[in-house]
Amino acid sequence: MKQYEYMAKGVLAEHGIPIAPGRLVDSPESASQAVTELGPVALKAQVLVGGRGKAGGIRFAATPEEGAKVAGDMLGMTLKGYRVEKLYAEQKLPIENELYVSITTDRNTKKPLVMASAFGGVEIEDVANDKIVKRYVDPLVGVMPYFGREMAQSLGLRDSLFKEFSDLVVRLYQIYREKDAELVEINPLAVVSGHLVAADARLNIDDSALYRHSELSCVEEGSLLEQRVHEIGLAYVELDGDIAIMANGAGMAMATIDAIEYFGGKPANFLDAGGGASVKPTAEALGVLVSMKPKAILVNIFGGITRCDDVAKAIVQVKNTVGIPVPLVVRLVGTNEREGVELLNREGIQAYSVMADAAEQAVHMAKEAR
Amino acid sequence: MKQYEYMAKGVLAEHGIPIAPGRLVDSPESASQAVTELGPVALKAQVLVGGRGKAGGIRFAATPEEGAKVAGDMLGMTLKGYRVEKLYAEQKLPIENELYVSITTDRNTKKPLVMASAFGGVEIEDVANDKIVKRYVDPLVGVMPYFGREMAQSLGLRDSLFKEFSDLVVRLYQIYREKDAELVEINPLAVVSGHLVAADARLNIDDSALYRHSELSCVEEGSLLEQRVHEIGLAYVELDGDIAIMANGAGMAMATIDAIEYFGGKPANFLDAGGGASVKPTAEALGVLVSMKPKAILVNIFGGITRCDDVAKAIVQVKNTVGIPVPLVVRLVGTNEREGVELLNREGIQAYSVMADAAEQAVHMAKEAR
Amino acid sequence: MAILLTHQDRVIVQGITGNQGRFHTRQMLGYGTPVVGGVSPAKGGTEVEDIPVFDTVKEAVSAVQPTASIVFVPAPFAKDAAFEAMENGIRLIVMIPEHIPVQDSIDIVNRARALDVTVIGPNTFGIISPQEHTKMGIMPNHIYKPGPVGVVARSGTLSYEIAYSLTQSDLGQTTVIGMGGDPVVGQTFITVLEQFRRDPETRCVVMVGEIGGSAEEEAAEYLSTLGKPVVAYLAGRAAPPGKRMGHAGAIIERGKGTLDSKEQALKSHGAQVVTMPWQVAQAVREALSR
Amino acid sequence: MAILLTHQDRVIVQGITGNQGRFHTRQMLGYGTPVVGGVSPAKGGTEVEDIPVFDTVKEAVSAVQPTASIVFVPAPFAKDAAFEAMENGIRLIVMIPEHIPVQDSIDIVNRARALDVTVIGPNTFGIISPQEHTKMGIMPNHIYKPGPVGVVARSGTLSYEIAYSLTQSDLGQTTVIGMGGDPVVGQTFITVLEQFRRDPETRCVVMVGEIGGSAEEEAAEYLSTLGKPVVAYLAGRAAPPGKRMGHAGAIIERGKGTLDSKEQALKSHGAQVVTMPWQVAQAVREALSR
Repeated sequence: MKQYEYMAKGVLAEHGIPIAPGRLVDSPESASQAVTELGPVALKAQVLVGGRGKAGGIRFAATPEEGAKVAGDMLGMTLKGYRVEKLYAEQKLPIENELYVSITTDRNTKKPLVMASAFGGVEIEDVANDKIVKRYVDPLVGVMPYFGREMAQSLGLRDSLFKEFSDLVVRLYQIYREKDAELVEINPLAVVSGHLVAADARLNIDDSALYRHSELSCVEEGSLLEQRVHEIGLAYVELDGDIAIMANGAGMAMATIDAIEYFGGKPANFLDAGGGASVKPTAEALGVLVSMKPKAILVNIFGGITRCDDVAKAIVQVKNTVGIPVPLVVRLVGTNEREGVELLNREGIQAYSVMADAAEQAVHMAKEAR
Repeated sequence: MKQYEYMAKGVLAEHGIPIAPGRLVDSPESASQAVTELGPVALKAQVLVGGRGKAGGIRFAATPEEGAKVAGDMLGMTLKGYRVEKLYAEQKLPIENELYVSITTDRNTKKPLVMASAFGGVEIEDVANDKIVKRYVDPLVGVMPYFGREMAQSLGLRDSLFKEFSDLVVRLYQIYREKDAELVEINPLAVVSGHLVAADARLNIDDSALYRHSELSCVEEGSLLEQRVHEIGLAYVELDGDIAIMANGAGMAMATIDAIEYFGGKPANFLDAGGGASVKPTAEALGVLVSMKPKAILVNIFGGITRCDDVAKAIVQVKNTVGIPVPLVVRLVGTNEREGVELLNREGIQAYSVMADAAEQAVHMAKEAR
Repeated sequence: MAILLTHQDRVIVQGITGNQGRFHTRQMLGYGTPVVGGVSPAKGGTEVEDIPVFDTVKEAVSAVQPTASIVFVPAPFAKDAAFEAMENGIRLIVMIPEHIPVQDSIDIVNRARALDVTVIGPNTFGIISPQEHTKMGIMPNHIYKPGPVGVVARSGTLSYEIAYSLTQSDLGQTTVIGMGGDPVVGQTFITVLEQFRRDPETRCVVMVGEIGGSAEEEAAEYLSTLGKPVVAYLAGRAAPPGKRMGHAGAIIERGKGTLDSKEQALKSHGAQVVTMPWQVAQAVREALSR
Repeated sequence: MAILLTHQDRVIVQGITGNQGRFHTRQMLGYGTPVVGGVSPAKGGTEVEDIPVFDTVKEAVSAVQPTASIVFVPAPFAKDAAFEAMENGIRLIVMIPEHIPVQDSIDIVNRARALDVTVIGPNTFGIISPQEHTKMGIMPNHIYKPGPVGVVARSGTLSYEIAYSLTQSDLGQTTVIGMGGDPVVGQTFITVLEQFRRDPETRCVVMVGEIGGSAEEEAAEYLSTLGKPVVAYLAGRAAPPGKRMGHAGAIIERGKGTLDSKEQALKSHGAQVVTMPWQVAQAVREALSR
């Protein structure tokens, strides 16, 4: 779960990392008021996308009037597909220099990875590798100030910046651990009057750990449909094609999408009905697919823990309640395959046993329906 | 630094360990009020001594009137040398069983040690060794619930007590680490209606770590004189003899006391003037000794980092300001010994070079002064 | 033969009294797995499928001398269970639960390294060695058969699909192992390939990968020293960047973890890369006949 | 010869720019110690006593290849300094500061064990090897001389008193080591005695102990296998229970840590126990002439 900039900065501030004075505004009036109190500000769109600045998501206001006007322009605008609902008004900083620092989890070493660069202010992917200082953390030891000092030295920092940076890395690691962060990033980490200030921040929380972070604000990401499917507990991603897909297991769902494209079709979604799904969630998932009004639906089930007769029951149930007004292709093999196929046949639904055949047929039917 | 029972229980409660409802009372009126609100209570003297119950420091009150009367009796009483200033009024618990659990630091293994017993309610020293379950903690791993379950199993706990105990050990270890505890002890750990409740608690904090625990209440222990000397930054312990002692270094101070007893004298105190003490603290320390009005004073200095001339200057300074109206014996060897001895001789003070001679002389002079 | 898990192992089930634990204990026993005990706090003294249940791993260790443990406890308790197994001397741990916080997995995996413990998962279907009639996991029993193919996968049902197609093509398996779908798991392709290298009966290895991370790229270089043919199939060809495809690990992040870079890396080190799962069996047959 | 510290070591000073660090760097150099560098954050590039100062231990390691470090930083920063040294490959660390929180010492000492690092202290006067003209510590230089006696002490000035009395009796020392006055320190009597056992030039060992803990009792059993005579002097005979005698470790707690049990244990394992510090030299002389 991503956190908005203002939330991320709140967490930084709680952990003693300096941020500029700022506040959330949601109207021209509150923006004007913010300039009155803070002086010249940057008005920053609170959206969960990178490259916000270049896309016009950060503008400046020197006077209350200008604050109201700029806020009026920005609020409600669409930025890379996201509607701007809130702005963060932040005192304008006389930035002398921009650094970068972040902590993520490195999958290969299975360790936390601290990255820093003296060349911040741009996406870290755009920084040359030899300008990035990387250090892995031994999670049984953690991050102590010396770790930060060694990085500060590699960055060429001196004097107060040297010490402030060391201290900051320790605090950043506390956030990473205590908040179960997937990513905590300060970019740019600004130098203002010779001191470090977090000028922008990202904080992404591990979804699996949200249960122990009731203190964090809940941020919904994704389309309304995605949110709805996530609420029923299934993994779902909207794609831009016209063949709706359901499979059991994330790998199978990916492979099914791949198969649709392989035969020249366009998948409408990714939907993992779960590795051992029973009748009810399977029926709910299928209901979602129907509601998308695709050109065809492909259900691809390898019955391992999932029982084929359960899947068949779910299909029959949806057919006989909300109805399935689009071509439906079912591939059904594995546990209780015979019972499942019989159930479907009784309702006039054919079942494939080979994945390739089913995918090809789904693409064929979608083309016919166009 | 020891914490009073009510403070220790406050820390337990903050960490989710069950305690009985209770409050601090310091007058018959507030005790009466407490009984009105809590029902029958135990009134427990808040003093830093063990064996409080046997010494009459815990009494019961069933009615508000009784509460007022008992509190009136207890407040101001002296318990093992400590004046009772405050009582903790705690709802009376129908205790079914008494366990013991504590965490301390084990010096030999250099690890935290968790001890528990199904036979609580008495000092752990009085529990047979085979009735105590001991487990060391790997500090790089910490205490997870399984650790508690393994202890619970060794204690023969079942069902809800099994789970509650496991959980409690985890929380107790959090306290031990987060509060820099030397000792955290729940004794008895009572079973009330089939659930665990901390009926009494001790919490001793590592003095060296107090700087990072501004959240803890400060508790002064020791006599007023001891407190005064501790405030000037020196280690000081009152003893019951009549020969005042100053040495540099804790080991030397102990050895000096031992030497006094060896020659048949009675040391009045332990005073470590520090391994590298300069003129000012040495003079202050000597001033304290003079104020004790002993029969003799022995200053025993091995000048390593400590310079003998600094010590001599301090002695001369005290002699010429507050005065030293009792026999003074000085032993002075090591760094700048010659300069130091000369300074003393000029003031008519003899200096010994052999520790045994000085100690013997101090005992002799104290006997003469009696 | 097999890797990591054989019929000589003695398996305990942590969380044996839960629904999942009970069901899969029955399945594992049915496959022939030597399940010797279960652990479920405060349920010690009972039995599940005639298997004795203990309060703690410690107790199980002294009673039934297990060598391996499969963990079915809910995710919030998984770290505790894994440490309980490790600290009590268990040397092979299969972590079934999904949604274990990544920080917990980091702690588990790094402690396991220090103690030289093999962790499979979390969020895995487990490991099965058909010749040994032994499995620790939630995979269906009937889709495998003994044979010369080693299979290592990141994903569950997809590996079933592929293992079943191998079995139907009469290409049996030495061991099929699921590394798990989480960002941080105990094994890497390299650690598993190294096991397959040392197993004389494994004559060909199938890697089932997917988008996200760089596990496949890291493994590619190792292939040169494997000395056995590798067939790779990777899922997620059609996945858009920035979208998490079910698995917490399956996401193309800012240009990293794309299928293309993975396939290129594997190909350049000699792997036979197929584009669709149903092409795996044929590629394996060709590799074995070479 | 000597134990733990020789003239082959290359010493750095962490906290070299503080008053104590500067003073004792001069003293150590004056004694002949091969001090090769100092560390002081954000003071890198300067010099103290012509010794180069670095920002980090890491930088010092690559510039001057130290083997040992002596730590003079204030107590709240001591854990950080010790870990910095350990994680950068330093294998002998002398921790001078007193008042280091015990939890920090626990972390330092246990991590040191895992990395096979020798920690002396905290709250120690250090270690000195007279024959080697090398010391890491705050002890006065002039009270020692080379010879056959090994000295291990818990307390500083008291060990000076005893070492000086040995020196005045012409009984020189191989190495004098202070374990430190805190409840948790890196060494035990046993670990140090084991070193003295292996040093052929150490012909007699003096133990300077005190009340508190059970370090002496634990060590007693080891004496049987030491193969060298031991003279022990313990301080705190007249100390009352429950009172901390200066050292955080020197306290008789609820019947434990009394002088009597310590002396009994040592005597029963063959140690010559003397009651006053001035009796040590004579006992050593007798032990050596036997």
